[in-house]
Amino acid sequence: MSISVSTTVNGDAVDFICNPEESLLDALRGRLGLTGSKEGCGTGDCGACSVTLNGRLVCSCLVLAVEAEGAEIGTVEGLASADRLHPLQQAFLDHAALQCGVCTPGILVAAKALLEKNPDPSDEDVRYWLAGNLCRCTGYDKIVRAVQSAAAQMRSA
Amino acid sequence: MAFDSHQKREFKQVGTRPPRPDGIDKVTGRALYGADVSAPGMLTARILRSPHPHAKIVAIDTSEAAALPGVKGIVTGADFALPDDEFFADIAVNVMARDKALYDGHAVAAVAAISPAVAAEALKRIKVTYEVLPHVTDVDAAMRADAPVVQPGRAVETVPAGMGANVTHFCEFGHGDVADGFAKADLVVERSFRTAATHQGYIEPHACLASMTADGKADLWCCTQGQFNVRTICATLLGIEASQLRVSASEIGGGFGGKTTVFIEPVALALSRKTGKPVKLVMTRDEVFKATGPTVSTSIDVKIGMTKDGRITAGEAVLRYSGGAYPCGTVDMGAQAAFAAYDLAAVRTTGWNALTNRPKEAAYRAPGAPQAIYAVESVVDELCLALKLDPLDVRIRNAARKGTKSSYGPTFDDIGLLATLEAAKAHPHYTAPLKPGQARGLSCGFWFNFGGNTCVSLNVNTDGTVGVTEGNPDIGGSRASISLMAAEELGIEYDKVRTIIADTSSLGYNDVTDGSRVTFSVGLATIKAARDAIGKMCGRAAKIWGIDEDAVEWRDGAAHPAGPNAGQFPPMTLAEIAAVSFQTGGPIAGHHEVNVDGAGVSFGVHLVDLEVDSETGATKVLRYTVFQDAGRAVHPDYVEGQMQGGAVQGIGWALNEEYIYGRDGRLQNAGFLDYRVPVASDLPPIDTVILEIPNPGHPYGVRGVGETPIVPPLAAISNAVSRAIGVRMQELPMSPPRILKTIRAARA
Amino acid sequence: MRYEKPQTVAEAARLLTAEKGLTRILAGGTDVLVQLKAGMVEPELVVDIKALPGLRSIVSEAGGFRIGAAVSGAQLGEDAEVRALWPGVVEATNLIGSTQVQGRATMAGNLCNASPAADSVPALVAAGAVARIAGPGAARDVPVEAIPVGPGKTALKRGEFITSIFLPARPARSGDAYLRFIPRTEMDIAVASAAVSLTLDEGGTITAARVALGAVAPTVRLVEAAAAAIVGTKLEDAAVAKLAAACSAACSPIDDKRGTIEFRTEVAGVLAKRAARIAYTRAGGQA
Amino acid sequence: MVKVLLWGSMRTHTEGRAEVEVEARTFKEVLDKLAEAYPGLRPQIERGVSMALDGRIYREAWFAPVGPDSEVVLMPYMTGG
Repeated sequence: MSISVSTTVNGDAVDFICNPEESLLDALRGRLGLTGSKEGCGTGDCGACSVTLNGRLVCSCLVLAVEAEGAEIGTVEGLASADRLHPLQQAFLDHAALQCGVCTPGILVAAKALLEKNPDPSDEDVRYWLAGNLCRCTGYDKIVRAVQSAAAQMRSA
Repeated sequence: MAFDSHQKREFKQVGTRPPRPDGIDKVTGRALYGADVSAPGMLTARILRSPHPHAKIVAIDTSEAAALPGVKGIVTGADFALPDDEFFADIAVNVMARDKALYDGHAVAAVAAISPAVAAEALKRIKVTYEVLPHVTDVDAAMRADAPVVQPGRAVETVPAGMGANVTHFCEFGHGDVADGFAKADLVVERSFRTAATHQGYIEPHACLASMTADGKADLWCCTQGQFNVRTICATLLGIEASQLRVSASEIGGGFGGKTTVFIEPVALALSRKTGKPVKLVMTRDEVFKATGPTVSTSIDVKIGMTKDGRITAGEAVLRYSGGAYPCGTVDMGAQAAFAAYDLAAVRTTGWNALTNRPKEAAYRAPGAPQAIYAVESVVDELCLALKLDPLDVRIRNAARKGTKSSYGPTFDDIGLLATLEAAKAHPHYTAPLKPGQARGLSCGFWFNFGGNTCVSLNVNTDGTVGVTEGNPDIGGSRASISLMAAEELGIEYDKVRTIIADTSSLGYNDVTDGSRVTFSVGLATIKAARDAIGKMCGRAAKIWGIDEDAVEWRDGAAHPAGPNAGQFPPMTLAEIAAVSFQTGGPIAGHHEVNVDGAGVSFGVHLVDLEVDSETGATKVLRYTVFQDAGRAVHPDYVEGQMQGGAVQGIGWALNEEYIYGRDGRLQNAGFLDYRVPVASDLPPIDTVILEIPNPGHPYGVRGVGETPIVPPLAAISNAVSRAIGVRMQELPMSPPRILKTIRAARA
Repeated sequence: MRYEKPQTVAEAARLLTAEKGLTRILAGGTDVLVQLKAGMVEPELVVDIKALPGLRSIVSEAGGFRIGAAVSGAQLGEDAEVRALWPGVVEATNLIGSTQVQGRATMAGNLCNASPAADSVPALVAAGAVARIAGPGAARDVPVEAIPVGPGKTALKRGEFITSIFLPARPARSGDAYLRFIPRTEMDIAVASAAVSLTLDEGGTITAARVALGAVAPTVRLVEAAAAAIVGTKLEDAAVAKLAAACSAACSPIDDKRGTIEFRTEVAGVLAKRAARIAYTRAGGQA
Repeated sequence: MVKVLLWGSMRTHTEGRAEVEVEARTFKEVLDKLAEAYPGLRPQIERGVSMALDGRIYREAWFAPVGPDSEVVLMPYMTGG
């Protein structure tokens, strides 16, 4: 049985058809072609599929696609404007805060949600907030530095 | 040879930290990984896996699954060639079981269907009749004569007669008279250790998209550390010619050695061949844990003798590794690496591999070395404690250096161990005060590093920019390093160079991205390809100027007339030469193809401070510093990144990561919830100190850096924990229940 | 599988009752979706209760708070008043999963998942929280400790579901705390856990206490002997030792991939001891 | 003649000797002569061996020149991660 869903992704109204079993991640990637959100586990343990749902940070693998009806969804594809990277994206490049890069979209979405809630986090705040985003390449050091650098820049902007 | 070797020079680009060329794609979500592409008319495949650790496959009935609407094709082991060569045959049988399932999760059949839901439903309708066999998952148990036999007749000729049927491999290394050495010692300590199998834990599960047409032409997109190796294996397993199979490497979401072989690619190709449609196959995380390659699990005995003043008189180690259900030579590398940090008159290591009902081992960052060095460094630490000696002084005293006959045979050339140890000693971390309950641990680490087959093309564009085409997937920023070396050699700006990774039809063979080889080997080939292009550009300038080619030299990105008779001409830049290349003979390119040797070995030293909660056994890592010789840090950010990432993987290995098998032989923790890789809040900052002791075998002095950092953390953490609780830990991981039990046992 | 998002409690109850096959309630979904993904459950019907009136709100009631069944951990954590009254309950709920999971996971879902290791449940039990259950019949209120009856099993009848959890008012000089043990700092399931809620008199003597343990028995366990060990004391070392011993004695855990019987039994006592000290301090006592 | 140092477990096939001498000028000749003189080594050589020549490790280079004064150490063929 297919269900039609009308939703908003990164500010754009979109419609898709899905099965009731499908996750929001499946719909973003498979139905809408937004493959920036990654599936690392499918069980909410890695954070690679992080998106915002009505402003809350969630794992899109733990949301049913049908729950997107009428919702506002934010993904990594919505972070940059046409000509400008989000300060977090720029900071990740400047601080070499990514190696393989597959966890990066989820971490950027999560970090953005953090800075909206807490513009001046401690390193510990950053580390606990991002504990649900596994990164196997960097050891997190450069990620924490990049988030702090972006936070400082955003505070002074 | 002199031209190839390291020469002192001033670098303009190498050593800087420009943004990586693939960075924007990766921070915007545009970069395409294994599971991110689709094809029109594509089918979805799923694999059926054995729930038994060891079972005879009596029959597979696929008729009910085949009858399900939407199912387009089913394959089993019978659909794959069984190559004569054992290396390929083992991969073939691992990709799809034949007569026996050898571990929990072993693939037995696969389905391609019109949707994931139909494929999943079809799997339930495949009826496999198993005859369950006794199983063995522990390496020591597997070595016994009465152990269930995983595969008979797999021992190599070096295995002495009379060993258990699961013993496949034996090796021995060393020199000198160890008995005599132990007799000279004031104290001899002998201990046994165990380490659990761990997984690379890359965040991206294996994924591929295969498309094969009726005339045998095939395209494969997959996440891999080596597209050429995938081509070789898949062509062999499917019985097709290499030229007909084009493999493109996607962006890769981590590998660490685990993506140096194939698991699903031949299955997707076989299903595509059978159905005539593109087939996408993506592993679930559960499948990644159950059916890809973790490390060996080990059991190790170490005996070391030391004099009162800290001189090691002899060292001996017996390593028992299991690489799962297939023969595995990883213990060779462990046995060679175990004592590599020491200058020893007498050393002997012996290694064994035994088959167990576990998945086939795959390489993981310095395969075999972390376990062996953990055991050796633990005993060295215990000797230092017992003899009241400073552990860094003892390592400095016994450090291997230039001219040392290594524990694995060859004599060391310039190596950076001593400098690394001295840097650790001079660092404020080493003398920082510790609070009550805190302890400091340290360990040396070593890895060989490799070179290998490498092929690079470098095209000079008419607008003065340069394209570098290489064949090694970029896992940790290597495109940036390669671009830096091309720019350095050519004398142009970094952002004038774009490095891309070619598919298997667009470039000659390149070995897998492994052995810390890419910055070293691909860098070397890039430098030489640049020199090839420079030679051609000098030739064009000579023609334009009407002088001998020999009278032109390349300096600062331009051809200059050189020598007394060259004449007076203003230099011609690369852009100027490129602009008229059509008029002076045609496009300009440089190439280099080589099987690179001369990768310099790499040493590291790690320092850690931690505290243990004596009521719960929980360990908190407080401070961590990595010291490592990089030869030459081409892009220091990514060198640091390797050092930090490797250290954290090692911390995970030391504290929490492990394959847990139940009595039923099934993997208990096939997910990131219970296979516990470190999370951000578990860790302090990881500080790094890069040393640069040039590798004599590389034009810029580069050494591989990727693998060594995972080696020291196991012992560094174990030594610190042991000092904190006052009892020697002898098993990894040092999970809280294990630490608490050790504390309780010592108090009782 | 069918998905329904009813607008009234009655409609939800009707849908759930009418379905002959397996049903699942969807609020935060952080357990249900994992089970779906693993093929552990294949429900015929999933009823999303997030649109039901009041399910996403926190309302003051009789000096306490009524927490809607679809209130996420993140929403609860942002409520300063609840945090002030029941800090232990809020910190326990906020320990469930990652930040992302907090964006969705609910206390009611944590309770109905009926895992012995659920983080919020010991704290709710210690707090004397009461679940309000809707269903085909009249709504009924049940103490939270009566909801889980075994791993994965609840006392809810066919067609019933929780609509809210009530956190009661409490006397002055009260405090609660929850601690769990996990091998990492985040992202794990509790290996053992303990919640303590207590009230002091003006002199700092404990007049009432509730102690609950998680992950050491088939269900979360309310340990009356542990409470008895500290009531009438000022949480002196001897009382704390008795508390820990009573907790350890109340454990009947299993050996599994997360911990051993021995470890869980010992650490449950350690956690109860530490949680009691925090609760005591929060209640205004001088520990 | 070139002195070739073998690793321990190869000695079973060289009458217990850790160091053997062969007439060879290249890596390939070392391998061929070893296999010829000690047929028991052939399976290992076919599976793959590396050679350390004066401390530098060669994994496959047939034509790497070997002199009478070279330090030649045979090693198992290695792989990395």
